[in-house]
Amino acid sequence: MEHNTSIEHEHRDDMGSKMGMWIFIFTELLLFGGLFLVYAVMRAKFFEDFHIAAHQLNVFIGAVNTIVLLVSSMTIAMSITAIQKNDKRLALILLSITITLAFVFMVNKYFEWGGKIHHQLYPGSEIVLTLKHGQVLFFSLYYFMTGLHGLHILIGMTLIGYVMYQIKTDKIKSNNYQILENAGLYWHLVDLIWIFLFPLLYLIT
Amino acid sequence: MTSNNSALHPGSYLDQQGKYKGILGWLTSTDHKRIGILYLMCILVFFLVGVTLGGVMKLELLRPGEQYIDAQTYNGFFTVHGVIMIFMVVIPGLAAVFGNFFLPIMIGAKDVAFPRLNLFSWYIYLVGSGIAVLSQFGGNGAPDTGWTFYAPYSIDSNTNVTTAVLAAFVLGFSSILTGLNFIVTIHRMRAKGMTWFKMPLFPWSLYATAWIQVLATPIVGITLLMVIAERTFRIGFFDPSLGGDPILYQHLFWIYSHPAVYIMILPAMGVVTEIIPTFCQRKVFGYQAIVLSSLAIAGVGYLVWGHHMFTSGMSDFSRMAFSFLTFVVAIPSAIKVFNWIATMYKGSIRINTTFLYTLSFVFQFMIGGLTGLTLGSLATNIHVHDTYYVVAHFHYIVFGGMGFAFFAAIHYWFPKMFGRMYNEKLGKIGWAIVFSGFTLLYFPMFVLGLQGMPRRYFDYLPEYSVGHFISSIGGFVLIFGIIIMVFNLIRSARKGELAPANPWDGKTLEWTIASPPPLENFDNDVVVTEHPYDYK
Amino acid sequence: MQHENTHITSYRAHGVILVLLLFLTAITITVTWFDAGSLSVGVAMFVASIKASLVLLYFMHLKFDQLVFKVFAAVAFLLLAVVFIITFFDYLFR
Amino acid sequence: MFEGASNFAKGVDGAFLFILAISFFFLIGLSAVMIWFMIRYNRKKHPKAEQIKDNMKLEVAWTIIPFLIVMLMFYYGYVVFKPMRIVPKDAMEVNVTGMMWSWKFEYANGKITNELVLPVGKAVKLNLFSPDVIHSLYIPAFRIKEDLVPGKENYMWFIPNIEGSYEILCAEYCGLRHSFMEAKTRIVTDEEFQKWLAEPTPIAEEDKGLAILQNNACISCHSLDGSKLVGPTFKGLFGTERTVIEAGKERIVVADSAYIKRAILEPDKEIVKGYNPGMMRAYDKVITADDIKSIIAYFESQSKLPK
Ligand code: HEA
Ligand code: HEA
Ligand code: HEC
Ligand code: CUA
Ligand SMILES: [Cu+2]
Repeated sequence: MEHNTSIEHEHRDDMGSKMGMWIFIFTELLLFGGLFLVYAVMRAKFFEDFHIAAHQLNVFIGAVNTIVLLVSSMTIAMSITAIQKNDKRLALILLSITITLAFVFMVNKYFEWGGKIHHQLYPGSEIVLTLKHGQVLFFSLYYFMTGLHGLHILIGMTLIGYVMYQIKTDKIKSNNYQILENAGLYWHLVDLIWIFLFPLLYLIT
Repeated sequence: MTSNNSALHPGSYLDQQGKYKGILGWLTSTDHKRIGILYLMCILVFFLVGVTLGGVMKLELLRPGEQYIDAQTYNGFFTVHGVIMIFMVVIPGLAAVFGNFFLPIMIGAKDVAFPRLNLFSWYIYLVGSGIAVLSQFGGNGAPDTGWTFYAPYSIDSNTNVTTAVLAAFVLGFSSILTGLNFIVTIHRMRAKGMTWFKMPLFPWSLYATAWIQVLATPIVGITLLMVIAERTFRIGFFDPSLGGDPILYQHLFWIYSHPAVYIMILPAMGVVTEIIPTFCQRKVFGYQAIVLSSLAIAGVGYLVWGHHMFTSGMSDFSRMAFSFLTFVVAIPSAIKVFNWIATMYKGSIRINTTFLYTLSFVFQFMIGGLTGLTLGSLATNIHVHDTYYVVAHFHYIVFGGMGFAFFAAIHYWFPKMFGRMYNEKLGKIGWAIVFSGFTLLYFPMFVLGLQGMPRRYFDYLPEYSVGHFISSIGGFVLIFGIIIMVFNLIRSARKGELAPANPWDGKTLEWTIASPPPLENFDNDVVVTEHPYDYK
Repeated sequence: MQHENTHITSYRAHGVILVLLLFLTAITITVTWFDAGSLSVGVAMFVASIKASLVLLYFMHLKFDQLVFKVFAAVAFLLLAVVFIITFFDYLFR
Repeated sequence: MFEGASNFAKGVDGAFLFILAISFFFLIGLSAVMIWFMIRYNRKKHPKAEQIKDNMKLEVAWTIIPFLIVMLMFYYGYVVFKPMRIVPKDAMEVNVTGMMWSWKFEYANGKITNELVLPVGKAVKLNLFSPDVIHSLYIPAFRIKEDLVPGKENYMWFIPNIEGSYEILCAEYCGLRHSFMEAKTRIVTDEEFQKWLAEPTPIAEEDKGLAILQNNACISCHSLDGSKLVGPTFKGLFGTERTVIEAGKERIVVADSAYIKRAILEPDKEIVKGYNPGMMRAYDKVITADDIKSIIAYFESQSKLPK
């Protein structure tokens, strides 16, 4: 890190780019950290209510989504290996698997949210208004956290799509794959957050 | 920008570059120097808006009772005054203007690590500021919550709070991206030979600041987002009538906003640490101590937020812990003050406008900081919390500290940025008026606070009128001085004497290149061998 | 020159990590079947932290990266932890 | 800083002076040194700077010494503060409600007032409640302050030790009339206090409604004299025609008893034209049916007066 290279304008600094990505990831982490803090305080305050409300969530869907994200995380990590080994075809396949899994995640989420909304479990609905404050809060946090997480998935999908295009057009190659690595880092962040969201929202019953 | 730069040497960053001319050329330039100037212009404008609001408030407070504006307007004014000053002026302030302009030069780089991202942050800043200005008009009137947006009032108030909160949220992004950019720049783009401990101290302070920006801002981001959600959907995160916890809001808000005060002051300290050695022609005393204290402020500063909440009904244990940590964070600031003064010892001191602003910075920072200690002490905080004592404390340290450092910086680097010298005589007159106006304006507020005058009061009991009266007079003296200063700078930027490359005999890299700097800063790759303050 | 000392993680290693992660997920889910109460949250969070570390170290390559990145990540996580702890000074001692 | 009239005043002022004295010492000392250097080492007199080496010992000294000093400050502040949170067992309790934008004090015997009357030399514990937003009870002369947080009980205690009348101020910003949210505390001898406490609150029948309006802070939003505050004035309200907006539609109603009842219990349903929803909270859990009757009686009595 001390051996800084000369600074030409077209100069490419992969380390710098990666560093930027990491720092961005930390900001995301603290963004969600704030939410987790609210969750923790509210859970301490409404222990019982959170228990009851969490029963409404479907552990099965949550577990499936966890697996989906973990696998997708692996495939994108593997795609870096593939690029490093100059295996363009395999990298593209792995990335398509990632993006497909992301899609599966969103479809799952869609049905989960849809089901909840169908059962009138959304902020401001009549049923929710009859619930205890703690339960309302649980659902609000559920929507807020998974919603924000879902948004990150969508951004991640776009990013991966862009990277795939770059690989196709040979902009990303075995000696120049920092964008892919950054996209990977971002995707792992999404996974990382889910690793905590899943037990906190689904498994605390 | 400056009209007749034909007299300046050709090839400077002020000349046309890229394919666009004039304004468009500025708005599309990714040159860090131009972006710095863009920020400077915006911040100056917003500063004048904020200052005008402050002036009207002082006019209203001249006498008890209602004079010119009604209570609702007054409440809107201090909210907007606070929001503009904090989020749009002092948080970006030194880092975005002088950081952008000088950080790359001082570490011998040609630009920041991500020039396009840099321009993008400026646009985000512009959008955020635009939203903030919009929140003034239309809808149900200006937000009236104070810049702290305390729940549940911020959830109940039906003024344009959502818009103002959104503005703060957007401005946060700009701050994060700037911080990110600076960290990577400092890590990756230092010139050959410039090891960490050969880096000048202004970049060091920016480095510490950048980490706070990156690691603290997201928390307020999510908090403000929750306020918006709360106002839209009545969720109940913070609204007690729905089971929420208003104190949790305060925690989240101050987790960011206390570190934010160090975002404001650290670059100011950095600037001062550059100016003092230059004007004393002396090696800075205790280089490493200053570096470490910057990092310590950034680190410990993260842990003291609760001192804004001593009367909020927080647990007694927390109050004690936060008070303790607050006192700890005062130490690195003290170290810096001692080092500054030690640097003057046996120097060869040149006293001009820049240096006068610097000295008044040190003086006012001491007053602001030392009164911070009374605020940090549990017993005394209970009495003076949310009174004018606090108002005086933070104006002293924010305006008297960061603001005066800004004035010092703009005088110090003026020749470099615009290629011309400012008028020394007018500068000194301006300084004298600004300094006395400042003291007259804010010192009485300490007394008012001790007498028990609460802040955010549109009207006050007759026993507080003397203090308010003196303070208001001070306000007008101050603005008079500020007008002289701004006038001097604007006139000098167009008509001043041409500046040499190194008017102050500085040692850091920015003084080795022409004034104003050429487009690419350095012709060749820079190789650093010496310490940044190796005066002979 | 850019990737002078790049570390290439093998496909197999990635697979192994995935299996570990899935295994840990299974553990958290089964634990909740047995006992409720405060213990289960502790276990769930502990397991989640292990999973997170695996992702960070292997998928995100932290283990093979330069020291700066490790320090960065450590600082960020430490800070988050400290913020939690200090906030709970309030809620636990009220 | 000026008159101090409670058991805490001395400690707080002492802590303050302690910190202030040390601060002054540093401020004046360091400023003097700074000015002296400016004169002594001015470039005219001292054209060539001497380069001084860093001095580790000095550096450590001025880290450790200030550290010890601030720890002393912390300790002093903490020691004075600590008793503020430990209420003596025999303290008399008064329930305080701060609401937008007035104070209400409720004594153990049910007496409700707008002025805090207390016996001198006796410990009092104030239980702090707020039904709407955060307020902060501040008595500068007693050096005490504590927030009233909605949804959470909070408390403070003190012993007033000088007779007299002192200001109570609201120190946490709470909206439009924050700066007008004041009251007085009157400290009297014990006998006087007992006598005062035994007197029933004046409840002459025609005044009962008015008292309820005052105690519930209605009049901080609704004037009695015709001026417009946050809400419409009560002057001449009864029996007149009101333009209200219900669910987006404008409608004219007569302000009869039923309307006033609705306006108090569900204020957000019918919004008087020109005013904002959400300002007035629903009083269904606060104002009893009897109270509403009294309020209506009061309005009625007012409308009969010659205008
Ligand atoms: C640039 C901004 C800035 C800075 C740097 C500081 C620095 C400090 N602040 Fe301040 N503060 C604000 C901006 C700032 N503050 C603002 C804006 C508010 C109000 C927010 C609001 O409510 O709207 C506020 C409010 C505030 C409060 C809450 C008051 C209340 O509402 O009740 C407290 C309480 O502890 C506090 C303490 C301190 C302390 C201990 C420091 C320390 O860091 C100071 C350290 C400096 C010194 C100590 C002086 C220099 C040293 C010497 C001269 C050597 C001798 C020293 C010793 C022997 C110790 N500040
Ligand atoms: C950088 C930060 C900064 C700066 C520079 C200032 C500058 C000033 N502020 Fe400050 N202020 C804050 C940050 C700042 N402020 C914050 C954060 C708050 C808290 C808000 C809250 O409570 O939420 C606050 C609150 C605050 C209050 C307390 C309000 C209250 O609690 O009731 C007051 C009261 O006097 C005040 C006054 C002033 C004045 C007179 C100036 C002076 O410096 C301004 C000097 C200028 C003049 C006196 C202008 C006179 C001009 C004209 C009348 C018109 C002519 C104009 C032009 C030609 C442009 N401010
Ligand atoms: C925080 C401010 C506030 C307080 C406190 C408040 N009100 Fe109101 N009130 C309003 C506003 C604003 C309106 C007009 C909007 C509406 O109809 O809801 C209103 C409307 C009314 C009306 C209808 C008036 C008309 O002109 O038609 C009545 C009656 C009323 N309030 C009674 C009360 C009573 C009784 C109390 C106390 C127990 C009270 N209010 C406390 C703000 C307040
Ligand atoms: Cu109540 Cu301010
Ligand atoms: Cu603070």
